[in-house]
Amino acid sequence: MLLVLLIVVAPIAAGALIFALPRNDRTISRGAGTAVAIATFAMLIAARDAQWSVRWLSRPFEAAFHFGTTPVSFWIALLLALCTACAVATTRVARTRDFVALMLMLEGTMLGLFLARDLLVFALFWDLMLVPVFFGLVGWGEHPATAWRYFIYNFAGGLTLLLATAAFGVIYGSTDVIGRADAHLVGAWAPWIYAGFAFAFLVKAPIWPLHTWMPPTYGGLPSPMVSVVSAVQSKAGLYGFIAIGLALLPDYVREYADPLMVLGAISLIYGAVVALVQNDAKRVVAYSSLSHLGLIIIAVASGNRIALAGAVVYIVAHGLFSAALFMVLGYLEEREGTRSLLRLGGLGWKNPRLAGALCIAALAALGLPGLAGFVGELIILVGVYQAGYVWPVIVALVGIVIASAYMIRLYQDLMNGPEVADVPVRGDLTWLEGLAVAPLLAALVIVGIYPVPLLRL
Amino acid sequence: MTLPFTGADWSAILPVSAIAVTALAVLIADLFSGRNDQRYVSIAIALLGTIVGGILAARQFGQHHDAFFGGYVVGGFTTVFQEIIVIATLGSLVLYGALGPAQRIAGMTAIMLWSACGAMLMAAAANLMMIFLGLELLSLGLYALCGAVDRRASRESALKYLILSSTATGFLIFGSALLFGATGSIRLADFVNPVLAMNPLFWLGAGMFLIGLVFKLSLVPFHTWTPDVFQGAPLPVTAFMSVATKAGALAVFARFIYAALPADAVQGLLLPVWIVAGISMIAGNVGMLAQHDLKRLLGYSGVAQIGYILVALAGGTPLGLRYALYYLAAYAFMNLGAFAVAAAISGDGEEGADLENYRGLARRRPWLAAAMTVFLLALAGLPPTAGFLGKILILASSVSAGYLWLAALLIIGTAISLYAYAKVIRLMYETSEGARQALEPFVPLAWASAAICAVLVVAMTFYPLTPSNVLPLVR
Amino acid sequence: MMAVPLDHYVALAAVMFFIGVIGVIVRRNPLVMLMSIELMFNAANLLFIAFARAWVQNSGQIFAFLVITVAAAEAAIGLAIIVTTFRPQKYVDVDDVRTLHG
Amino acid sequence: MIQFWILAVILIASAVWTISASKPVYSVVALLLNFAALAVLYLTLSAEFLAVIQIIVYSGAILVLFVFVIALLSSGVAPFAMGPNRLPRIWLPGATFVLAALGFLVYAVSKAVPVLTRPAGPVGTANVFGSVGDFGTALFTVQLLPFEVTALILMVAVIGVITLGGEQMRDPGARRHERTVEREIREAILREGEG
Amino acid sequence: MTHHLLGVGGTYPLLLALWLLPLAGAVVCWAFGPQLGRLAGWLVAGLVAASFVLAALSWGAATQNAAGMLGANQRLVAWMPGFDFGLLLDPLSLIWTFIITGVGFLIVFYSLGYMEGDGAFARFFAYMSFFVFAMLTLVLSDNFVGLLVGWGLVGLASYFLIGFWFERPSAVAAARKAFVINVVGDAGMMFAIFLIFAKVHSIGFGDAFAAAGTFAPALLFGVCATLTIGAAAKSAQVPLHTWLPDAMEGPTPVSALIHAATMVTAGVYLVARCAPLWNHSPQAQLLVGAVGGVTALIGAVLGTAQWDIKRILAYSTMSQIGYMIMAVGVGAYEGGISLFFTHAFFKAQLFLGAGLVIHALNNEQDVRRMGGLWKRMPFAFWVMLTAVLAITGVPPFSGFFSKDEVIYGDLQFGHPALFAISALTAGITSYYMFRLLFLAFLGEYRGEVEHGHAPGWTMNVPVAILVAPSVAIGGALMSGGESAPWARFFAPQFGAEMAAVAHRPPAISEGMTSVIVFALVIIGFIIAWWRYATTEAKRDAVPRLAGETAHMPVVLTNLFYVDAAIDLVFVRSAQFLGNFFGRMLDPHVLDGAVRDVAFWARWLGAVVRSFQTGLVRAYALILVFGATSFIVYYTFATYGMRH
Repeated sequence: MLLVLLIVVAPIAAGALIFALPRNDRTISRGAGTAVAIATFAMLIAARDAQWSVRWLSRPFEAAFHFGTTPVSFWIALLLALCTACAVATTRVARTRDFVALMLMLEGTMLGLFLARDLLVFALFWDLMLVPVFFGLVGWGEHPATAWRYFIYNFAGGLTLLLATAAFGVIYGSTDVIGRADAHLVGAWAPWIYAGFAFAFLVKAPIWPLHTWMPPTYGGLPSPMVSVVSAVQSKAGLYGFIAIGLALLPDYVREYADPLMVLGAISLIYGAVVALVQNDAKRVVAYSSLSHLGLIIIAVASGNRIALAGAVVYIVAHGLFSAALFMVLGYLEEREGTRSLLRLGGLGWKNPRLAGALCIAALAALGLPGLAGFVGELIILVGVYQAGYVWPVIVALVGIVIASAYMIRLYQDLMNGPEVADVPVRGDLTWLEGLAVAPLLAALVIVGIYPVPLLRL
Repeated sequence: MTLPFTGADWSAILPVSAIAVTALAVLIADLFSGRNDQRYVSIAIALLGTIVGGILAARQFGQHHDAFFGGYVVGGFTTVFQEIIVIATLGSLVLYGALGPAQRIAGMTAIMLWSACGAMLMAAAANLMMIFLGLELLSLGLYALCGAVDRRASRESALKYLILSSTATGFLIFGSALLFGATGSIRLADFVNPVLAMNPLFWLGAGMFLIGLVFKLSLVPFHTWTPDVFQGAPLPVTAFMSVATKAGALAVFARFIYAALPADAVQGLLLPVWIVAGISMIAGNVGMLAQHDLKRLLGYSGVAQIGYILVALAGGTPLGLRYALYYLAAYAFMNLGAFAVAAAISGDGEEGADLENYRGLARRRPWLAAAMTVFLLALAGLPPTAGFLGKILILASSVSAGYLWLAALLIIGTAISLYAYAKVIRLMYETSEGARQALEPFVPLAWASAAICAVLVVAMTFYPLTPSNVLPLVR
Repeated sequence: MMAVPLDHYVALAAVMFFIGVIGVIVRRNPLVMLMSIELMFNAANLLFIAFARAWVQNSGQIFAFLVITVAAAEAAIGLAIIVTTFRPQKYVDVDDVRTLHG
Repeated sequence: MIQFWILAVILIASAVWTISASKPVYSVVALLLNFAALAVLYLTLSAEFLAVIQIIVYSGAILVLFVFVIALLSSGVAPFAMGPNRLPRIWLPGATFVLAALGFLVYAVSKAVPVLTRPAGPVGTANVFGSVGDFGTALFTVQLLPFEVTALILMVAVIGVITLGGEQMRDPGARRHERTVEREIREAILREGEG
Repeated sequence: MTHHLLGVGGTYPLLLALWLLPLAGAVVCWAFGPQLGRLAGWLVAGLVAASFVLAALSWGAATQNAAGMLGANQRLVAWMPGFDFGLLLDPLSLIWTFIITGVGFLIVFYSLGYMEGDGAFARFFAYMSFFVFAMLTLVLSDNFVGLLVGWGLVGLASYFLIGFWFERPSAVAAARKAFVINVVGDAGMMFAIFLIFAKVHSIGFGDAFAAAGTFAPALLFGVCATLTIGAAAKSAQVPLHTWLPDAMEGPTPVSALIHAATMVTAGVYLVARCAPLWNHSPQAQLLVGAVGGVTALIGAVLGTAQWDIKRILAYSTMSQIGYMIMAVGVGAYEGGISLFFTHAFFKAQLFLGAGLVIHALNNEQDVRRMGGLWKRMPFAFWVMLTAVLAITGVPPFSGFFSKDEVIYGDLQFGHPALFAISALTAGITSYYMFRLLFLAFLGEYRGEVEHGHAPGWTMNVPVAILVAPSVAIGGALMSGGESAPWARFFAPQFGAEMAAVAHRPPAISEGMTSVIVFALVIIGFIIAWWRYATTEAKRDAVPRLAGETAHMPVVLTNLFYVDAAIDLVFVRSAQFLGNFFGRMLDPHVLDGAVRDVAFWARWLGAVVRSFQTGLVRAYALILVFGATSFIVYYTFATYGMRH
């Protein structure tokens, strides 16, 4: 079904076309970008079970441009389309046209990644999706070193992924394997192949100690892009673990579950305690991501079905709330010119909508029961415990407690307390901004109450 | 006395002859054309003749004939390499426009065509004599081309290239002599003899022969000339050299290892080459790190890229050759494209390759910057370019051949290279104040070349042409 | 007939080649460097001719003939390059030619 | 046998003289001697034609070209004085290694020669082997293509020299001025003691 | 058996409405607060009252015992196998629902006056309404996860309301503390859920309780212990009690509703709800009983050293909840619940009375700056007096009956040590409550406020209504032992368990314990009188109080160092780690190599560049070096081939 291909190609093509608009255009590109993202959302729903495939290579191994969602990637792709639509709608950066084009290309490349049913296509889009972010960091970032760090770390991961993909293809004979139940690889090479994949995935997630690219990247990117990157791009690694690690190399995920779990647990606590003392609002969220993704890694490592179901919910939940958090923090930064927790305070009085949006997102992030984050955490840990891992559960619970501390601190330091005199308060969320954040928040509530579709793996 | 050759022999050398004659036509036409239009007349004739040569060469694809007693082998292998050389020639000829109006280019054009003939002869050569002559025809032309422009750097590059290349050629001839001494024959086909695998003279001869080749391939430590010559030589010449020389030398190398080596000797004989290929992948990419001149940077880049290609050959598997060819073709397009952009930027050809000129290019000439980005991404091996697929194929080949350490070095080298390429990309998209404001002139030929190369570099990813019947024709 | 053993010729050629290589790396006068390269070529030629005699194969002689021809062409181009490079210079010294480096 | 040793000594001595002569003209003379001795050696190896060619082409044409260039360069600039030696001292050990290894190479190559298995072909041809007739037949039949390619090579040499020299011959006025400026700059740089 | 609106056969159709009405109020107030104005308060009050009415109507459905299932069920949603959500209204949740909606309504009504003129009037009622909804979720849930959802949401509501005046840094800090400590409890409960789910593959109460007997003792103890963490955090039990006194930063009605009557008793509810689990684990019972007893004592002791009227009440709350926890812990469920029931009334009354005082004195809360108020506000005095009599357990006030049941329960279920603690605590309670009363209402006024706010009728009426139950409800419901209405009401729910664990009759009879406790209460009263209400004491009140402040034992002023210990062990160490990781490890170690990537690139590049000297001889040398390396290799590689 060609629609599937269109889902991938349309955003990229649209991104290229947007360059044809006048250089200083803002509204048309923003509107068109949002429309395209919404269209991909609709197309995704329409093409949920569809697939599209055409042969690419037949030697040294079979490869195909094979696209189609898997039960897991469907939700991540929907999340991506939603986040992109929301983020693009309120983009207000310099050179808006170029930025929106980049955002669409980012969406397209990531859709390609998540819709890929072929390992080689997966690897292709894996590297490809770095490029828009690199340009985002170059063109709009805060510090040049950030772009390097992002690129070098992720590209290093991309290279091991490449090597592993090549080795997989050579040994298995085909890379057209994602989403196929019968494709397992075993043998002397398989652990090394798994190691190559795992390194890439761990960098991307990121997981301690490969995470140091992430805080500056999340801090430096303009918030529309970082909301998409943190919400979806970081999930590529986790999706990789689920769709490649567990599906194609299950023996080795199981065999090396303990180290993975240790890394996940370290990330979980490490991210949490560092988030506790960060004074840059975006960095708080960045380190909280490290912590949250550590939990998902624990879920993946446990290999338990319930934990995996929970991981899918949490992947979506984390995407929703981190996107919402970064968007709201972005609005805040646009208004106040700073995002330092030390300089801001007391914004809640004059900006109830801003405060409310931040509040819901932060509560979801700290796992408040009734919101999506809680569902994910709970089901993951139920599964992990059921799989017989006790200490990771305890670590995760400690992490949840610390999460409540840093998220509450984030919210309170910005919104509560006496108003700070030297930072001007420049108005509450506009209706457009509210409209842009609302779907994310609504989704958080809906998933928090009724996660059933996400749990059907 | 009747000549012992049939029509098939003569038609075998038709493509090369066509291009050689075109060179004469360029020189003759130059005598009759005025001062203002001479460059376009030269380029037009040369392009036309090269295209004809390319078409003639393409018609030989699928044939197989050992012409001139094995001196000139017609076949798929030859054709693919010759086509790549033709493409390199075309891609370089169009850049002559960038040399500035004062330069008389007829002589240069003719010499480049003859050099191309030399490279094509190397691609077809199946005896030591033809290899040597092809190499010398190519090299002599390049000595002259490097120094053809009245600039210090140009003269200097010619001198360095002359001395170093001649030294290396000395090794090659000495090696050829030893091979001849060990076998009593100059035909590569006669080398496939198990007895020779145990002959030390053969090994030494092959070793010294390979020294001459790896010099042309500019692998570390035989690469020292590359950056200097790339930087100093006129831009079209650098472009030509970066692809055609390497294609020719690679053809010889591939034919040597696939068709000439006794099977038992392959592993041990070629080990030094794989080692220097491995070193090249690291050192070449490291060398790019702190460069300020695009041509020089691409010189180092080429050192590493050839290393990648050799990794594909390392297994000695039939598929490895195909992947090497694929990557070579891709490399041809990305390199020619990059040089086309460089030509469009430097305009009058006066030291225009300084990377400072690329600062903020995306604001002034977004399409040029986009094309350059594609080429740099391809060189770095990032999708959606042929460089990405090429690397995958090379990795697959080396993994299946068991040369995992080469694959690992390739990965490390690529990681290093990324920084250097990304630095240029970042420079182009930077928005700082220091960037120059003047708009680069519109150079139709260079732009067209860049556009075609960019499209091809991307298209090759999705529609990879790996000719399936190359290998049977090597022997 | 072969009164002189073949390895004598080989050794002689190798020594000449060796001297040629030394000449290239120790001399700073480009003309002498070029002459050293000619020495290397001639060493190879000697080898070709000796082997041709040993194998009774005239392709070795023809190879040597072609090497001589090519050496002539190369000398012509090389000398032209040296002239154009060094005529503006004060010294005929390859160490003086080093604007391209790094 | 005895003539081989005499020739070998002459060859090596003249080769050493070539690379060690203080003036290029001496090098040319040494090289001439070398080539002459080689020609004699070729005669002993049944390569009469090549011996002739060696004298005519090498000694007669190439070396004359060298002498001509020496004269050309001497007329314009300071005669063959050297600038400062810029090769860093760190290269000394490297060069020592290379020399040692090259000596090793000589040893290795000469020791590598195996007992040749003579081809079974008619030895009788040895009588004419190397003669002009034998040589010419081969050159114009079996090896015709290489011979034709040399034509291209010579053509490239001719056009290449023209191309290399062409720029200098045009517009001498500007050229001279340029050269003056450049020389002044270079001398200033040399006075500073660095390049 | 006919189906009708009030539901029979295990259903109650209005249950959803009962549960969701307050949520609707919250949403409406939150969304349209500014437009609604004062109406917001009335709306919430009305909705809560409607909930109360629905709760009352559910009596029949909740108490029926149809087909072996007690109460009324309502299925909601199923996430996945084992994750079935639903509502359950049985006698236990009905009692809580009554208090939540009933007392809740009174307090919301009271707030109409108390919050008059506040800038965020509607927001306050949104939060209150949300709290009621959350608390109903907690008590109506028929499974552990639903319970946990309610548990978390009441924590959130409590957080919002403690930090309601969020321009005050102290309120912000108190809210943060309350929230984080409550999350600790949530985490404990989550762990319990994991244990249970791994065992029974279901989150439903019914499945878990039915299988309680099959749990291994250690596992069951683990479940109960982790549930205890949840209960302790929510009910301010030692050592997770420190948030409760700070929580008094919230408006007084909030303190009355959430931090006295309802939310903090969730721990009691939890233990009572999980009675089948505890009944199978004597160690767990002992644990919970001990936690409750210690908390009761510590709360009471700390209550004697406070000067802030609300903090005294907060420690009193903590102490009283300690009683309840202890009671339900040891197995005296009826007793614990009865104390919860009566405590809800008299503690709400105390807080609302204190609220009258605070309101009247322009937010003055320090009892040292009160005094003689009975003349200025006699209504408040009488309200407070009856409530104090109730809390100290003076017969025939309601507290007497419930406290009697609790204290006697300790003996009945075989915990004499706990009996001793609770009896002693009763005496201390008497001391600090009368101290509060005497300091605030007797003697001369020691403050500066001459004309404070006069409370309106909306504030007085609810307080007056509360007097009735706090005076009489104990006698009405709980007197009469086994045949009391209270005992009969809970018989279907706890009767079996009580009979099962009931030990032989204790050495001291129930009447005797009452006498002992009452004697201790009298002693407490006398000490309080002697210290604060004699003529000299009243005359020299100002210097004596200053002296008492100065000579307060350091341990008490530092609240037994619990706060400091938590701060040091958890907060400081986490911050230290965070700083170490974030400012040392991350940038300087983990990121070290990449941090200076430009530097390394230049350095590496320079290494290669150093070979490119530009000297052709050097190049030739390198070339020949490579060539000789090749040849050396080939020589050695062919060494074995020589003849």
